[in-house]
Amino acid sequence: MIPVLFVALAAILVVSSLLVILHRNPVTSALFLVLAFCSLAGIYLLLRAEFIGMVQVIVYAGAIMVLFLFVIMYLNLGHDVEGGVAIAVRRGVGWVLGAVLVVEGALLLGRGWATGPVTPGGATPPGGNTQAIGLLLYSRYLFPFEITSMVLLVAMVGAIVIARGRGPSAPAPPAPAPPAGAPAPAPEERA
Amino acid sequence: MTGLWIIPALPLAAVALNLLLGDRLGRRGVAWLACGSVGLAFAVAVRAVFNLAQLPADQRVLTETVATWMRVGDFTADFGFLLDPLSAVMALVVTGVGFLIHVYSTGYMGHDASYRRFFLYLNLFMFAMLTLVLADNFLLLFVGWEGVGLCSYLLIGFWYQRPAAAEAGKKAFVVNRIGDFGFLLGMFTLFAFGGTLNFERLFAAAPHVFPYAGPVITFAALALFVGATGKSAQIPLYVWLPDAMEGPTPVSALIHAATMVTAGVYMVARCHVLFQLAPVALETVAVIGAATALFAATIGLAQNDIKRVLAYSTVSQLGYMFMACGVGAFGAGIFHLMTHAFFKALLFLGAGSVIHALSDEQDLRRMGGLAWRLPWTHATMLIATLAIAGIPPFAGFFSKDEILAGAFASGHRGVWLAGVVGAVITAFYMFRLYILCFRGPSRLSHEAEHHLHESPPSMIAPLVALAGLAIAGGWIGLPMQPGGHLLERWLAPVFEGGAGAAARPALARGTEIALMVISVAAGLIGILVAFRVYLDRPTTATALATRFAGLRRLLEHKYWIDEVYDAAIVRPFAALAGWFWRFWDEKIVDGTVNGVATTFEGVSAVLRLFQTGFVGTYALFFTIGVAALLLHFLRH
Amino acid sequence: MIPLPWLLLLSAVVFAIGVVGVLVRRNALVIFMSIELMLNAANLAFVAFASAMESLDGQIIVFFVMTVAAAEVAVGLAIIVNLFRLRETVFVDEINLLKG
Amino acid sequence: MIEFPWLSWLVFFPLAGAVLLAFMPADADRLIRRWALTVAIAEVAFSLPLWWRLEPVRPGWQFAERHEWLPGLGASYHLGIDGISMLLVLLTTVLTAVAVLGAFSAVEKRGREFYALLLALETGMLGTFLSLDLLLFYVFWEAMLIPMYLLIGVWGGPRRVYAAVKFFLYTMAGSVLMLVAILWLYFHHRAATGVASFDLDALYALPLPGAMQGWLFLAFAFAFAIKVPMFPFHTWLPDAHVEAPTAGSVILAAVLLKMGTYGFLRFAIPLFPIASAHYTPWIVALALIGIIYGALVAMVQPDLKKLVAYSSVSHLGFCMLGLYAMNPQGFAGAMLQMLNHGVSTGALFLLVGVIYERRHSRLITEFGGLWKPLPVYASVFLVVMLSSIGLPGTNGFVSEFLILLGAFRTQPVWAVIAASGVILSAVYMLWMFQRVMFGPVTHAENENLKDLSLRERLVFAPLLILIFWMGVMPQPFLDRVQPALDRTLELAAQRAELGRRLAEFPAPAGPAATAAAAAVGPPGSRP
Amino acid sequence: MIPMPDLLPVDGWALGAGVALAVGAMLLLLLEFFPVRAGSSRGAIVSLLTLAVAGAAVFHVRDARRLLFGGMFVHDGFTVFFTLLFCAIAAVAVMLSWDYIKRTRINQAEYYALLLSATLGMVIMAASNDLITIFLGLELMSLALYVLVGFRRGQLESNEAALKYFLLGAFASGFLLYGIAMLYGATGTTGLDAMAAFLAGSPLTRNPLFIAGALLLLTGFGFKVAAVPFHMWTPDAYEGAPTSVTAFMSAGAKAAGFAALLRVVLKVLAAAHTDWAPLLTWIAILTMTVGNVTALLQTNLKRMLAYSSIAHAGYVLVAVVAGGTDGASAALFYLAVYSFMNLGAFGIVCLLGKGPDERVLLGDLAGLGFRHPMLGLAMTVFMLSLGGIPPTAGFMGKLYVFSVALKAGLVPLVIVGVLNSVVSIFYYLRVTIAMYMEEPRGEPVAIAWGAPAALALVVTLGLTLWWGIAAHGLLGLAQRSVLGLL
Repeated sequence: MIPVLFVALAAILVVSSLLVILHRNPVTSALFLVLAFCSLAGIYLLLRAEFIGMVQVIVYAGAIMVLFLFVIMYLNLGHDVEGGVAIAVRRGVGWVLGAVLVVEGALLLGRGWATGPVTPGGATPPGGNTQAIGLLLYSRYLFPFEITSMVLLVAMVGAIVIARGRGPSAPAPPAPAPPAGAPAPAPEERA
Repeated sequence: MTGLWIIPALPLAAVALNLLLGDRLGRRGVAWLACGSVGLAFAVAVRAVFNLAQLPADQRVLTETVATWMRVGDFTADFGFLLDPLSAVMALVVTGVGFLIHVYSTGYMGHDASYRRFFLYLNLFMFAMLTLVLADNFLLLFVGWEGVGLCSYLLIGFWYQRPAAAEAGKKAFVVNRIGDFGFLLGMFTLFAFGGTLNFERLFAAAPHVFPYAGPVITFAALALFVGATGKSAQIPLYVWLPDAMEGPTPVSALIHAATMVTAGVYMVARCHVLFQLAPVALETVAVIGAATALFAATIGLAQNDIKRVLAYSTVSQLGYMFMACGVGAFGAGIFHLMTHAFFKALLFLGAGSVIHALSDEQDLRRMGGLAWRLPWTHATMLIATLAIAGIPPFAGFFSKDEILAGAFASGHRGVWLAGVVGAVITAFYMFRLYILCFRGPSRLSHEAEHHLHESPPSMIAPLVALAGLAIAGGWIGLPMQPGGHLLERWLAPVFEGGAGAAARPALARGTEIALMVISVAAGLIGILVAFRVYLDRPTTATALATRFAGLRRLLEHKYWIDEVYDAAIVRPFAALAGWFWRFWDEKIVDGTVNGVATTFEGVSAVLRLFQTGFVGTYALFFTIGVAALLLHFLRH
Repeated sequence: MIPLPWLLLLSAVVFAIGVVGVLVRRNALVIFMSIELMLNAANLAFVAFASAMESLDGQIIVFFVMTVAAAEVAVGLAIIVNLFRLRETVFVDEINLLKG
Repeated sequence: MIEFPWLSWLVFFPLAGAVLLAFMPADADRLIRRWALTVAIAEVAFSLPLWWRLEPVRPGWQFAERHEWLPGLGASYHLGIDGISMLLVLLTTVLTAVAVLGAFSAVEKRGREFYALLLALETGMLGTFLSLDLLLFYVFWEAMLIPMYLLIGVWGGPRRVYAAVKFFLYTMAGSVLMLVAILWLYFHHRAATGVASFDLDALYALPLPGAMQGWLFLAFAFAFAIKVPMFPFHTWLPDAHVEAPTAGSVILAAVLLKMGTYGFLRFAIPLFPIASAHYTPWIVALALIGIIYGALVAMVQPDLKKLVAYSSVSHLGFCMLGLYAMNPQGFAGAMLQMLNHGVSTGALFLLVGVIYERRHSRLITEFGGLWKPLPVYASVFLVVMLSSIGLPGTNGFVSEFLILLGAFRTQPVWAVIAASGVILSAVYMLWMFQRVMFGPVTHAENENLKDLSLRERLVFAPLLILIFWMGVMPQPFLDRVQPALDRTLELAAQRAELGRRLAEFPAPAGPAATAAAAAVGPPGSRP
Repeated sequence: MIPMPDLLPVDGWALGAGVALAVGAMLLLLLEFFPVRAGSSRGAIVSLLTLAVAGAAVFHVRDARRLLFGGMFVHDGFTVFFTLLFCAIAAVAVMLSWDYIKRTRINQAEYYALLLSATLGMVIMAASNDLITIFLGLELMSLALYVLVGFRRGQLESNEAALKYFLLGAFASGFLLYGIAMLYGATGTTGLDAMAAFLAGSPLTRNPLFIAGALLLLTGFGFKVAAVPFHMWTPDAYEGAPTSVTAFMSAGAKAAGFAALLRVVLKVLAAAHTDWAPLLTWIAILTMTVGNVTALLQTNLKRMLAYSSIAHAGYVLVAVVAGGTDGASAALFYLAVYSFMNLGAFGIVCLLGKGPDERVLLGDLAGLGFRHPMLGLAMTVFMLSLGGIPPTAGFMGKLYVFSVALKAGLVPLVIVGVLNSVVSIFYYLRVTIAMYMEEPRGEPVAIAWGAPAALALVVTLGLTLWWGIAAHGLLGLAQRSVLGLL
């Protein structure tokens, strides 16, 4: 059962991923990305990583993709116009490189590999996956957890700084660069 | 202390004073300083020679080491002076003739703006020349050797505003340098194998160090002789001397007739020990000398510039001296050197007097009939001409006869014959000069006629003095005395040490007389023909000239030797130099250097093309990088 | 259990698709989405390894990665929005003021 | 009692002077000039007692100073002097003073910076000659490039930037490989003895097998050959000289080029005697080519400075020949040639500078008949020229003679070829002199040129004195330098012997040696 | 349940830097509740104080060795060295920003908050002993930098730079993360010590998972330090960013990248050094050569310095290739030296910027050397130092790097390196040519000398010269700092 499910989910994942990068319409791409994330969440569940599966749905498929869609809508983007020799060349090279990477990875792994040590039962602790993760997060992973908070803070601040409306320092978009001989900033601003 | 150093120091002091006091000296002061220093040097030299003569014959060597010049490892060179009979003769000739010419110059250069500079150079020359003759080692000799070359350069180019003079000065220096190249190599060889450059020590050691006729000594002797050919204007390096006539005439007299050009002869004579160890070299000296004597004489036949005729005659006479040395008659060579100094200086000074009188006219074709209008000059010139033609009892006869006798005696019949023929030609062209200048109708330009005047006493007095010497100077070499003549005996201590000295065969008295007759006859024939051609039937000259037009042109153009040298050496070198610079240096060597820079800039420009500004490109290269790294590990 | 190689292969394929997406697309937003695909491929690998080794560490790492991804998205989208405001384009091949 | 750090004082006094200069008002021209001259002359005064105080015969370094510098690396601040460096130090101080005085009227703008750089350059040069620690030597060697580069680049002629950059890059390209060799030597020393040291004495004491010397020598030789400069690494020189301001040319010719030959004498030959001997034919061949080639190319130069520059190539070829004669005469000759070339070529550049100031041209064709308006100038020029072509009685003769003599004793053919350079030097110099000084005045503007001023006469006076002094009485110089030269020869011979013995009975190679041996080859080639 | 280890007082100091930086950043944001006038320097002052406190805290316990948070955070000489370095870099950057951001009208509290956050990210990268925290630290730093690069959001160049930096940075993060995943798979851990212990006990260095993982990890770090071929973002991002940010990131981000790279390489890859050395050798060669050669023809000063910073990454990589404590200490030494000379150079560019795009072309420098002698002198020293000419710190840095490489037997690499430094001299000289050898065009530019910027230049100049003459202090520090690492 599980393998069948896995194959199905994997197929959805691969196909939707492909469509993300193939489809001309960014909105469609985004929706396929949501699909891909959801199928990934399914795979996580199959791998008995319930917590991660849930978070995947909530954070990724939910929050992140909503943000994407919001931006796409906000920018009111239509179909990507993709034509011309340069793009064709780039596309060809891109696909070839992607194939090369996969083949190389496969060849490398085909040489026989091993994973690290197995800690029997480590993944199925008493009290369930989520509780165990919670405990770990606040004990062993306290330090990265704290860093994460800073990361989020920075992202927040950064997003606001960059995307906030026209502040005093933002010239009217898409204003051409002022002429070279523009007057120097007012003296009091130069301190 | 023998005080030998004072002799060269005197003119040097004059140079220094001249430089220090500058124009404050005034003309008279300059003249007094210059002549006085040389006169004093002469006096000191006479005293020194007198002292030398006091010594027993086999100890007649005065040496004095003033200071060590340089001492590096086993190499030492001193400021050391040596007075032996040979250098005594030279010192006396140099200071004596030099003094006369200094006196003469006070008159001759009387109106020149650079009066002071002239005497500065002249005194400097005296210093160098005296250093040359009094040096007790090769290196100090070389100092004088190059020093006289320098002064020669400066004095030839004295009238520097004349391009020809400047050119001639440079030519003289460069050709001399070629000779010096040989001299240097000779010195190196001698030191490398002989271990010293000191004359006495080297000559004493030479027979033990250098195997007779061995390659080393042959090389050394030949190399030294190359130096001599440069300084003494022998084939193939004689070309500078005729051009050197661009200098003021007293200079020609002093440097390019009496003293400097004989330095080569002196050097060969000084090194007779070495040359006698190298028969091949000695033979070369003889052959080159004979060839030059004959060759230069033929050129002298067709020259119209009075000084150039004299210059070629100098070359020719120097050839005689080398001829003497080459056949082992070193004493005869020195003898001729001395007499030649007298009569050739006289000839030049006389010519100078003529030129002076004719307002700087030097072309024989525009002279003539001056005999009675410049009586003193004429008389003295005639004496000198007779002397060079080898007519007894004038000085030249004795010395030239001795050379020819020496050549004959040593079995060099070819050399002897060349000498005789040369004597005929010499007599002919010298009298051609005499006739064209002093006899026959006047061909003077109106201008020259107008200013014509006999020279001032300061010029005439040296002429007279030299005329006296040109007559009597040879008498110390009166032949057929037991044990050699006076000069021979005087020089004997120097020359008898050599390996070849003993081998010199004595001539039977009859042969000697016969040779003498031949020699005199040669001179007379030349004179008579000259009179016949140029005075009695002036048309003959033109007739001959048209008849042998090709030969005449050949001689007039000096066998085109200058042109040959120019085409064979000067031009190829200049072309090579230009090619080195324009092509090799700029294109290849520097081109490579700049090419490296250009290559880098080209690569830079290409690399910049990759930096397209597109994120896609950057990601592409990123991915290619990753793929390449993976590939690297796949391969291993 | 799902064999680890299958999972790894899947992860690799998704990663490669993400890479290809970055390389072939010109829309900055789609490129960004492709990058998200790459991150998810990595996440899949983490979870797969964690599952194979019966360890929880991998899952926790995924949690952190998601946080980071969210943060990146915030900043990235802000930049893209600003880009669009300034130039009215999100096509990266129209943006090369800076080059050479 | 603490010895007064005389050498450090010597090295850094000009730098201090330069720093003070930098604080002077930029427009106080007189003050700046006077101060610069005072510093330069004071430096001469400080260095002059070395002439007497140095005991030539005493082995080892004198007035040595040694302090830890980078203890972690084993580099020390080690200064010391022997006869060789003493003469070069004096040459440097005297020529710098002369150059400063000579620049008074030539430098019209930014005089403050000019003199400051000139003095800083002096520090660099003195440091190079006095350093006994290879790292310190290298630091001075490279640091000295900066002021020279700026001197050429800022105050130079129309193509000054090209010339300055070429000078800098060319020299640097050579010296970085020397740095690699220095470091290699350092590690070898550490591996062999366990002591980390850049000290010259320590490295002198370290025997090197012949096989190891090869590329080390080449790296050193390359750096020095560029500086000398030897054919075919010489093309930076004409460019640098032509473009440099007069004082820069003077220092460049007089002192900087000597660093190359000094490097051979102090480092390349004694440190790597076996390789040195092995490459002797090549080096001598290049030196001989340089002698002839430099002279020939000089002959056809239309620009006076370029002519003098190429003549330097020729003269320095003699220097190299003397060194590689490897005998006392050759060494002594080469040493004297360094000084002589410094004096006479320095004077030549000053002379060209004098005329350039008056006419703003250096083209030979622009002149002719200068003797008439400028008799004193012409006379000085004459003397200097004679010194340059090695006329006996002037300094040039002594050194060329000794070099040729030394070369002849080693290999007569060398001397034969080199001596032909003596002819060529006369050709190009006299021809130039003829075209510039003799003949009628061909350009009207040359009629009324001013002859040497008093200041200019003062500039040339010391040089003329040196020309004659070293020509007539070279012995005081020889006495001071010969013991050191002999020791160098001896050292080279000893080290060659030790190296050969080492090759016969190889000691276990140090770790660095094996590692380095393994690493030679393209980095990716190892499995 | 993993018990929390007891925190000792020393740990408080050790963590003090991180805490101070985080608190400082937040404080800056909070202070915005109390508005000040536009030209205020409050942000800068608070930042400086924060950095001072952070530095002082770590300095206070500089000799302590602590392993915290289950071994994820390590306080050792290496950490101390880099923390101090980052604080110093940030402090110099703050001083350079002081007037610059007022002039360019980006004087906002967020600027300094982000700058401190980025510094915090760097500190974390250096102090981390776990791939996850390294990754997080890197992301923290990167996110802050993306924003800082695009801080002049009205400016096309700034935005473009941010976009490129961001897209490529995220792309690289993907590779990095995938690499961490592989390593995790191969060893079952992300902790460096555990990983090293695991590898030591098994012949697994040839494990394809491990190899692929390490390789992708290198790729990610290679991006951060701008190693070829992962360098292409550098010139664009450096050119577009506000110059003060360029200065900061060219020194700080690179040093942080190397800090993480060094820790990983020395701990994890040391056992397989021979496998990796050839690879790194080629990357080093490419990085030096491409960086230097491409810089040759640049006319924009910032862009030129960007390429130069690529080349300098190559020199540090030489030290990394040499490996061992020697290599590490050389890398540390070089990074410190490089940071200050580069900050100085960019600092001068900061001062010279004019026009809306703050662009400084080589031609704009014409005559600068004589109009502003001290500025010219400083720039000359920085350029020569970057070129590795004695007596400057750059020379000592190169000397040390090449000497350890030579000691490790990397003769060809060293030769390539020194030849590269010759090539680099060419474009560094171009700056001096412009300053001293070209006649100025147009009106002389009045340069607004702020005291903070002047102080920053004095500090960087002083250090550049001091370490060029007396490098032993820094040398000893660098050598001691890596002792505990292995």
